[in-house]
Amino acid sequence: MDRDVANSLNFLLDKLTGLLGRSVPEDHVAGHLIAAFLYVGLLLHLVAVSALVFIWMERKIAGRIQDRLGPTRVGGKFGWLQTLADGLKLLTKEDLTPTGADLFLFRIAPYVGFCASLGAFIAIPFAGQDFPFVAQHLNVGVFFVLAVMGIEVFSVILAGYASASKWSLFGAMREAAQVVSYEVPLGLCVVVPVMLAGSMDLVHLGDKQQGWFTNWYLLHDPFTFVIFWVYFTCATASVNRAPFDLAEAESELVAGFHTEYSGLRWSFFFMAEYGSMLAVSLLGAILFLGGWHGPVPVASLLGLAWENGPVWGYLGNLLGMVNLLAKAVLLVTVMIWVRWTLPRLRIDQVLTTCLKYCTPIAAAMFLGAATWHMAMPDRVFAGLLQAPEANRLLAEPSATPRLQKGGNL
Amino acid sequence: MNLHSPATYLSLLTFLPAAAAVVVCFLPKDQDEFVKKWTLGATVVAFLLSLGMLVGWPGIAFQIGEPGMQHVFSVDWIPSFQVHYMMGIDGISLPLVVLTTLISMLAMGASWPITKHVKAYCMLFLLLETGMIGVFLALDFFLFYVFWEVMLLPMYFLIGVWGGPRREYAAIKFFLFTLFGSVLMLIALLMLYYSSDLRPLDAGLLAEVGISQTDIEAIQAADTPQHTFNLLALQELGQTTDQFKNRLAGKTYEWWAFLLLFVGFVIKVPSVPLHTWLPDAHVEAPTPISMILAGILLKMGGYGLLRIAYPICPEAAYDLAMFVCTLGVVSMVYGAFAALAQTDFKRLVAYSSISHMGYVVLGLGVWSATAGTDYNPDYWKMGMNGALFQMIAHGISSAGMFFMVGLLYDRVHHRDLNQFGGIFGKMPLSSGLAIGIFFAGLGLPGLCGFIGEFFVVLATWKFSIPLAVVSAAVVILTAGYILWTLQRVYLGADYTGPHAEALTPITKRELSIAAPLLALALLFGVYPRALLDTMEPSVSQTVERLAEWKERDDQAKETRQDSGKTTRQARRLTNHHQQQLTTPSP
Amino acid sequence: MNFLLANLLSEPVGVAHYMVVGAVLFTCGIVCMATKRNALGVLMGVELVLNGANINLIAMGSPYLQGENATLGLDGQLMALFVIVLAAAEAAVLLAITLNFYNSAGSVDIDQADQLRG
Amino acid sequence: MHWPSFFFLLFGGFACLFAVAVVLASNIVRMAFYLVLSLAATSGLFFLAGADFVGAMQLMIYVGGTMVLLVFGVMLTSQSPFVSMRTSSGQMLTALVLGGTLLFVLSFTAFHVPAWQPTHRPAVDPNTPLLTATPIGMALEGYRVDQLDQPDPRIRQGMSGYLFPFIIISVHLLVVLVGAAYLARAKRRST
Amino acid sequence: MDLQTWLPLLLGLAWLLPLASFAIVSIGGSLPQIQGHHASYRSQKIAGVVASAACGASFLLSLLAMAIWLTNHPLGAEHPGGHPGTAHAPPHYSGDFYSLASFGDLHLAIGYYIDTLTVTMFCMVTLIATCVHVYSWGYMHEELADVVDNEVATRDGKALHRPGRYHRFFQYLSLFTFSMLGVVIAGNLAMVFVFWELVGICSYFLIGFYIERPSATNAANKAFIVNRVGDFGMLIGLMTLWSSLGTLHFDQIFPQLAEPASAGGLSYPLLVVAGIGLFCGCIGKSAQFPLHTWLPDAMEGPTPVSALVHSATMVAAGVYLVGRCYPIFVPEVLLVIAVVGAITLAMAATIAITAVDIKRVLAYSTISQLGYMMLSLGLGGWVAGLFHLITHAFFKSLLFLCSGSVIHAVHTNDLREMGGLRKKMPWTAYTMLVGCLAIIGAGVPAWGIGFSGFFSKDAILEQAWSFAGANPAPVYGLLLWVPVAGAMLTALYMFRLWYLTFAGEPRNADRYAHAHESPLSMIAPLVLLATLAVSIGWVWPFSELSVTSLLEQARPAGTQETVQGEWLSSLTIPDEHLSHAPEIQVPAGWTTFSAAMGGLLLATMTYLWKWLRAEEIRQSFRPIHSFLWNQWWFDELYDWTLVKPTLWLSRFFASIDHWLIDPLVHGITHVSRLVARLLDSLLDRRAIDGSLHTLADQTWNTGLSLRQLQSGSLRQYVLFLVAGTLGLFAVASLYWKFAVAG
Repeated sequence: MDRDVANSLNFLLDKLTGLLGRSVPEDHVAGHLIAAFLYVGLLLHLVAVSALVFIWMERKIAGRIQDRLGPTRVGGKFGWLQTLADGLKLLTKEDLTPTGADLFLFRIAPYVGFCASLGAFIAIPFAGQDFPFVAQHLNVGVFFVLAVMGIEVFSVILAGYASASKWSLFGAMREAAQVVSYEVPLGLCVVVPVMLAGSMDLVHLGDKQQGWFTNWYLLHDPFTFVIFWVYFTCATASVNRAPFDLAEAESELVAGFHTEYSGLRWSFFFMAEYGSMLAVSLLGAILFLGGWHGPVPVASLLGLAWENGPVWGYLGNLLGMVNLLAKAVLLVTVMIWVRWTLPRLRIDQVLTTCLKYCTPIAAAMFLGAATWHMAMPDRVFAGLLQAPEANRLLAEPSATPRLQKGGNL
Repeated sequence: MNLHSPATYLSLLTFLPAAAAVVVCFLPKDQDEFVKKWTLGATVVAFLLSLGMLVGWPGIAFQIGEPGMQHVFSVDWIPSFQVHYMMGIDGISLPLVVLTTLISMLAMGASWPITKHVKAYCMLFLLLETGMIGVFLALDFFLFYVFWEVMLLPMYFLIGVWGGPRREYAAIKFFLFTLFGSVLMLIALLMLYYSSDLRPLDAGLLAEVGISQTDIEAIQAADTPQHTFNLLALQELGQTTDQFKNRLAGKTYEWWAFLLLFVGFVIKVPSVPLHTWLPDAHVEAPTPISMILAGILLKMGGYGLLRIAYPICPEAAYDLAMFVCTLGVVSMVYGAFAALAQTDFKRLVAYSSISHMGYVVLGLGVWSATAGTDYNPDYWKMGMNGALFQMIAHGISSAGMFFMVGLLYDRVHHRDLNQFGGIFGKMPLSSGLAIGIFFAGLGLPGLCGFIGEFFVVLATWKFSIPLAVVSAAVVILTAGYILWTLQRVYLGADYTGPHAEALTPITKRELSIAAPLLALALLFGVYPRALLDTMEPSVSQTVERLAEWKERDDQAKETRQDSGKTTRQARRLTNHHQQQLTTPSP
Repeated sequence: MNFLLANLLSEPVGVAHYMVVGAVLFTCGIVCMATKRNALGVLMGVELVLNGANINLIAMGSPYLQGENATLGLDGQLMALFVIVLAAAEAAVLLAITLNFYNSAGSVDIDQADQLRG
Repeated sequence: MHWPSFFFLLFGGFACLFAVAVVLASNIVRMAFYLVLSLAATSGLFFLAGADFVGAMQLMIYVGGTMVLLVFGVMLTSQSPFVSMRTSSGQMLTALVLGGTLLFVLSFTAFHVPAWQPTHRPAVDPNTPLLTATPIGMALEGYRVDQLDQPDPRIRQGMSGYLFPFIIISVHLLVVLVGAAYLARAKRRST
Repeated sequence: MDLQTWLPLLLGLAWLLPLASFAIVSIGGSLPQIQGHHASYRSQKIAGVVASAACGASFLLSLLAMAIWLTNHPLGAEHPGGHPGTAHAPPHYSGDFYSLASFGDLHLAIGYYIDTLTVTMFCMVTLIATCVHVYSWGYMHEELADVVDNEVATRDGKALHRPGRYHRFFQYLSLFTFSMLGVVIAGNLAMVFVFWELVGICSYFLIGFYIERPSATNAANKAFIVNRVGDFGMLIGLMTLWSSLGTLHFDQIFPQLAEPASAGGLSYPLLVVAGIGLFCGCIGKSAQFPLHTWLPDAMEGPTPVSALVHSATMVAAGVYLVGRCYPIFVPEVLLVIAVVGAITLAMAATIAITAVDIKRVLAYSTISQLGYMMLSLGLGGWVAGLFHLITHAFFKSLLFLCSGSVIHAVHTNDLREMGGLRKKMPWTAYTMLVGCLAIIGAGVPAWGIGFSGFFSKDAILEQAWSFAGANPAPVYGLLLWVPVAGAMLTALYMFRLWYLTFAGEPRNADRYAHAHESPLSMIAPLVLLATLAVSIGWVWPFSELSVTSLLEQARPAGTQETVQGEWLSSLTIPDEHLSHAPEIQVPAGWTTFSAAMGGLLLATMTYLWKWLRAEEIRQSFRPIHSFLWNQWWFDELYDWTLVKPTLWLSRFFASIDHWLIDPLVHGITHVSRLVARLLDSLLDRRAIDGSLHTLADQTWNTGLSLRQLQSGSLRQYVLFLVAGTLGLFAVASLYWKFAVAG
């Protein structure tokens, strides 16, 4: 698809330069470059703006939960420009580096985290169907997203180590232990929808749940229902959100791994954190909540489908994107809600939760879901309904790609 | 007295020093300085006289490019034995004569530090010069022998009286060795004399070898063998007749005569293993005598070989060519090695002379004109010219070397190489000259030593590859001992031996002796034609004649082997021979 | 000797080029193993070596780089997968050994682990 | 401009660069960091060679898992955060020389096998995406969907599958994990 | 214009001008000594100017000759090498100045043989000589007045005071320039030999310029004598040619060589002997293995001398002669040349790594680079080898002059006492950096941009590559990989030198404090040479003019074909033009590049970043280090195998009389008693008893020594693994080559 985008861009360029008497071939570099920058720009904005919004949301929700108002002044009524103002303040803040720090690692750590967080978005689709909204359509998308997000922990460890501060180091160690542990149940949870869909392609995964909410994997069977919550728990833990935010436990470790950071670098950690939140939420939404297919298939009901022409299809995709983002924001909101509701766990409790509860539960659910799926391959909504025709079509063996023969899906 | 007649001129040249010596007898006893000056004057005149031939004194002008004997004259001396007072010059003898007078002059200049019995010294010195010049000019074997002996005695006394601490030993050693050589030569002389018979030679040829018309008639009329001491005639007989082919103990007379002559001359050269007199003589002799000894006396051996042994006894020379060359190479190697081990400066130079004279013997012997090379004499010419050139060059360089040694010895009275060092700082100019002269000895291109060595070595390959390789290797040893010596004597920080205060800079007298030697070394090194033009025709003629003899000889042997059958080879040879004959002969 | 290295940017690369990268990684790994005294450094060396090998496997299996029937096919990737998994296992064991060694020797300097020397 | 070559140079260059950096670095954490970068670049090479799944695995297991384990080890084992153990330069030089020779031999060999040289007509056009995840999954279960057109029936029917190795590896992994956990369990030092 | 008249005239004049200057200076310098005093300050100054002016005028004349040549022989117009099979000689003019001697058909003369190579060499030699002359104004400045030589103590223990010898220095330089030009212009091999010796003696004088220093005089002697060893071989070569062909004139030799032996040519064995013989001379002069030992010692001479004589010109004369006599060499001889070159370059490079004397490092680097040239010529790379000669002349003289500038500033040669001088003497430092980059062949293979050394070294490596391709036997492959390894070592030792001198912190504060930048007369030649070191390999803009195209024009007949050995029929010397093919050029270029970068990296790691510590490396490789430190023990080896035996032999010869007189019978009894005793101890005690003991002991010791291998060090085991792998690879590939592939 990106090739199509690039070709279209080249077509445009060709028209533009045609005015100057030049021509641009269809497969020119320029189109690819522009497309790439376009994607990255869009994703960057998504992450940055969502971070802005989420921080504001967090403060407002926290305020409400704690019977406060939260920010009210900046930017008018709801203080909705508060985060921007904070950002400006951070930009102008002095950039401190502690004595004895490993400067190179210290400086690079926040960017590693942010890059990992942003990198995950490359493979996350925002709408599917014939022309999915995705920067890079990978057939191992789920895997890729998880893998890239796994790198994020690196920034925390590097930051903790390079700060030459024991608080930071403790925070980093905790983070390492926690994230590595939680990757196990998280992976198990993710495998279930993959198994159900028979693909690791996120676009495919999302499109397998098209139609009504009954087709969501959340409601596929009891096991998937349980496993979604396990997933959500683990996802919260893996992005270091409270109650699993041991790495920056203020009460014990000052500010954990980012104790020594200030200014722009510090804000990058936060961008990364909120970016990751959004990423895991998006992933959860795609895997379990039907992705861009709503509880009610508004788009198809309105006829916004590719069969009816590209414009309608595109509009339908836009609608799907809004749908997906809404679900993701909902999940983020839940995370914020949880944070301000539950107290922070101790590190041993965190690990206990992971290894003694989440992992066995996820494993059991995986077994259950597999059995269920084997018993009722074409049933959805706890086996009550027949899977829609379209979904079954997607699972046809004839659609299995012919490896290495240049076949395309 | 007609100085334009060869007889007068050459006799004057020869006997002027002797005459001066007679005058010295009558000079006052306490006028040492005057005696020296007189002697020097005599040597200068002799030198000028010898130059006179070169610069074209009317009647006696030397024709450059003319290969044959010039200005030959012959006077009856002892008629009963056909001994003639016969002299002449050619390209071989002239350079040696000039060298003799030059070195004598310079050696006399170097004799100033002599203070003991100056009169006697000067007399003997002049007598010596007469003997040397005579040897080079004599064309009668007997006369040659007489001059040879005349030269011997003064030398004996000059070493034995004016020499160093072991002078008697050295003088007697020198005398015995040389006398032994003379005796051998005498035997050969008699052998040849009594085998010779002039009758087979036709009148023209007899006239050509300097026999007077009356004698020719007498010879042709005689019915008994007509013996002769005439060197030119003996050469002719040796090359064209079978007169010396009588057998003695399985070998021909010629063979024995050559051997005797060779040993006699080679003692003078000297070659290993008959060399041991030389280091001792040199070490003990005073500086000027060393100069003469090395500069001229050693050349007589080579001259004798070239003038007498080879042309008269070609067959034996051919048979023994390998022996001769091997001896030359052995001398070169032996001398060089021995020089390397010396700690006495003068002894080192003496051994270097042995090594350098080895080139002469080698160069003479490289008989490459054989059937295998189509009797092409070119390479042998090169070798022999190289040998003669080497004689002259060595005359210049070794005289210079001994002079430089003497110059130091006069100041510090020792010659121990290990006690020298740093002379350059004290005597820069003399050190510079010394280094130049030693480099001439080393065979550095651009200086005279190189040319002779180079010619000889290049010519050797054609004769024998192993000998060529060994002789080429000697350049390494030569460089080794000369440079090492220079380093030990002239270079270095400081002179540590005795009499350091006596190391005064070179005087003008010394400079005027050393500088001409270096200049000549440079001249002959840069422009060897200056010498070669004079000597090359004569030497080449000698070689060509020998090559022709060889060709004739082979042809004769072949015809003996299969008479009646003319092979293609023989026909070609005949043609070649005819071509040779048609070339105008002198 | 068929060298076609002419211009790397305008010509396609071949398996050989991947192999050179693999070789560099491999060599770095070897050098790492041979020079690091820290046991963890050695471990990293091992990882590099395995990765170098993996690159070769992947490259030989890649249909982008070679003509029809010349590639290792999917087997390359499968073997690479096994290597990765085994590397993870090996890393776990090595870390455990290192910890154990640290507990007994108080250091992770493998030069001190020479109790079995001859 | 040939893009695959460009990206190859980019990733390959990074992989080599950081691999060298691992060797050159003396600080263990930095080494680990460079190693991660090198491995990440390697995974880029895997993607480039059409091995998406392995590339993702590489990122996941090595970069995510192994590295965290490593850093974990660093934290636990070094007495102070900045400990570095110097090797004597002599040994270093020996290693470098031997390594250099090895590198030379390997590269030399790589360029001397005709089959490994660049080709303008690859089996699959580099612009065509390959879908490998499913076939790999199938192969691990013993089915070679990529070998369906093999003439040899034994191969076609799964003799080239990897089910058995997969099982062995799985068991091995389990054993290793148990073993590692046992080995690494906390012990009080006797003194 | 009549080239036959003008070229000999111009070049002859250019050749004789330095001789005139020598005569003027030497006689003028000696005149006051007759009066017993020394040359005055002013007259010495004038001597310097006269010598330099003569040299400069020579350069201008050479340039003029070059211009005339180029107008008459436009480059590219005639490419004798362009058409394989046509064996006509390149354009040349030959004749005699005067005859030395002639015997029948044999002629020896002082003559000339002028072709493009001659003219190019003239320009190069005179230019460098002029630079060195000018440089010496500053460098030898101290010699103008009385000198205190601190390195020499007189008898009373004080430092030596002596009058200055400024004019002597210039006198020798002039003589040298004359002699060197004589070698170049020579029209026959005899004349080459003459000037060959003369440059040798100039080198002797210049090495021993500080005649008071024993080390200097020893070095001078060594230089000359070792060269004589080579000349011995050369003489043999001359004899072979002379005896077989009857001439040594180049223009007569070359056509005759093409003829079969029956028609006046040489038989094959003689050709081999002649070739090897001539090459022996070149071995000596160009300091190739095994006669290289003199060159490092020759560094005792003043540095300008090292720059001119012992790097740029004289030592390159050997290479020049090989190039000049190229048609004489048959493939087997070329192989010998190549092998000697390869051994030399590797050996010298290894020694240079450990040397601490700045000039010795450069000396060994010179030897190594000369090895490259020889290798190239031996492998058929005629243009490549001579091209490297030209480029090397510029950058190596630059390097030496820079080192001279450093020595001038810090008054020591010892690298260990330098460091950090970059700040004090920037001009020297950066011109030297240029030289270093040039010698390691810095450049970008893909773009074809680089310093001069880049082009020439690449050309050599390409030829080596081509050769290795043409001769697949693995042994021949060494001739490719040795120079590649050499390229790495070159970068290593050159940058070691640079870093130790200019980078880092000063290691001797005192010397550092007194260091200063050199005067203009020294800097100006440096800058000029640096410019040339960068650019001499380039093509002149908007024309075909480049050193390579000049050399291409001079390419001798017969070198443009691939030739097979007659004895070694498997030996192929490939046509040089084949090496320009991209499939050779590109990999060869990159291989060289990476080798050089590897060496550079290693040097940087060790001496700049201090990541590797030199001291520790020394400790761990003590045997290797001491092996290299002692220069492979060549001096000791020669001392024991050649010098000492020669002296023993000489003593034996000298005492042969006494030896003969020794009572023989006494000797015999002695000998028989000795034999009896020997038999007793040898047979009974040693052989029978001893063998049993030895067996037991050896078993025990073997066990013990094998135990050492089991060091318990994991890292060592890894190294063993790698070494084992490499060994296996070598064995396997050899097995493949010999047993399987046949």
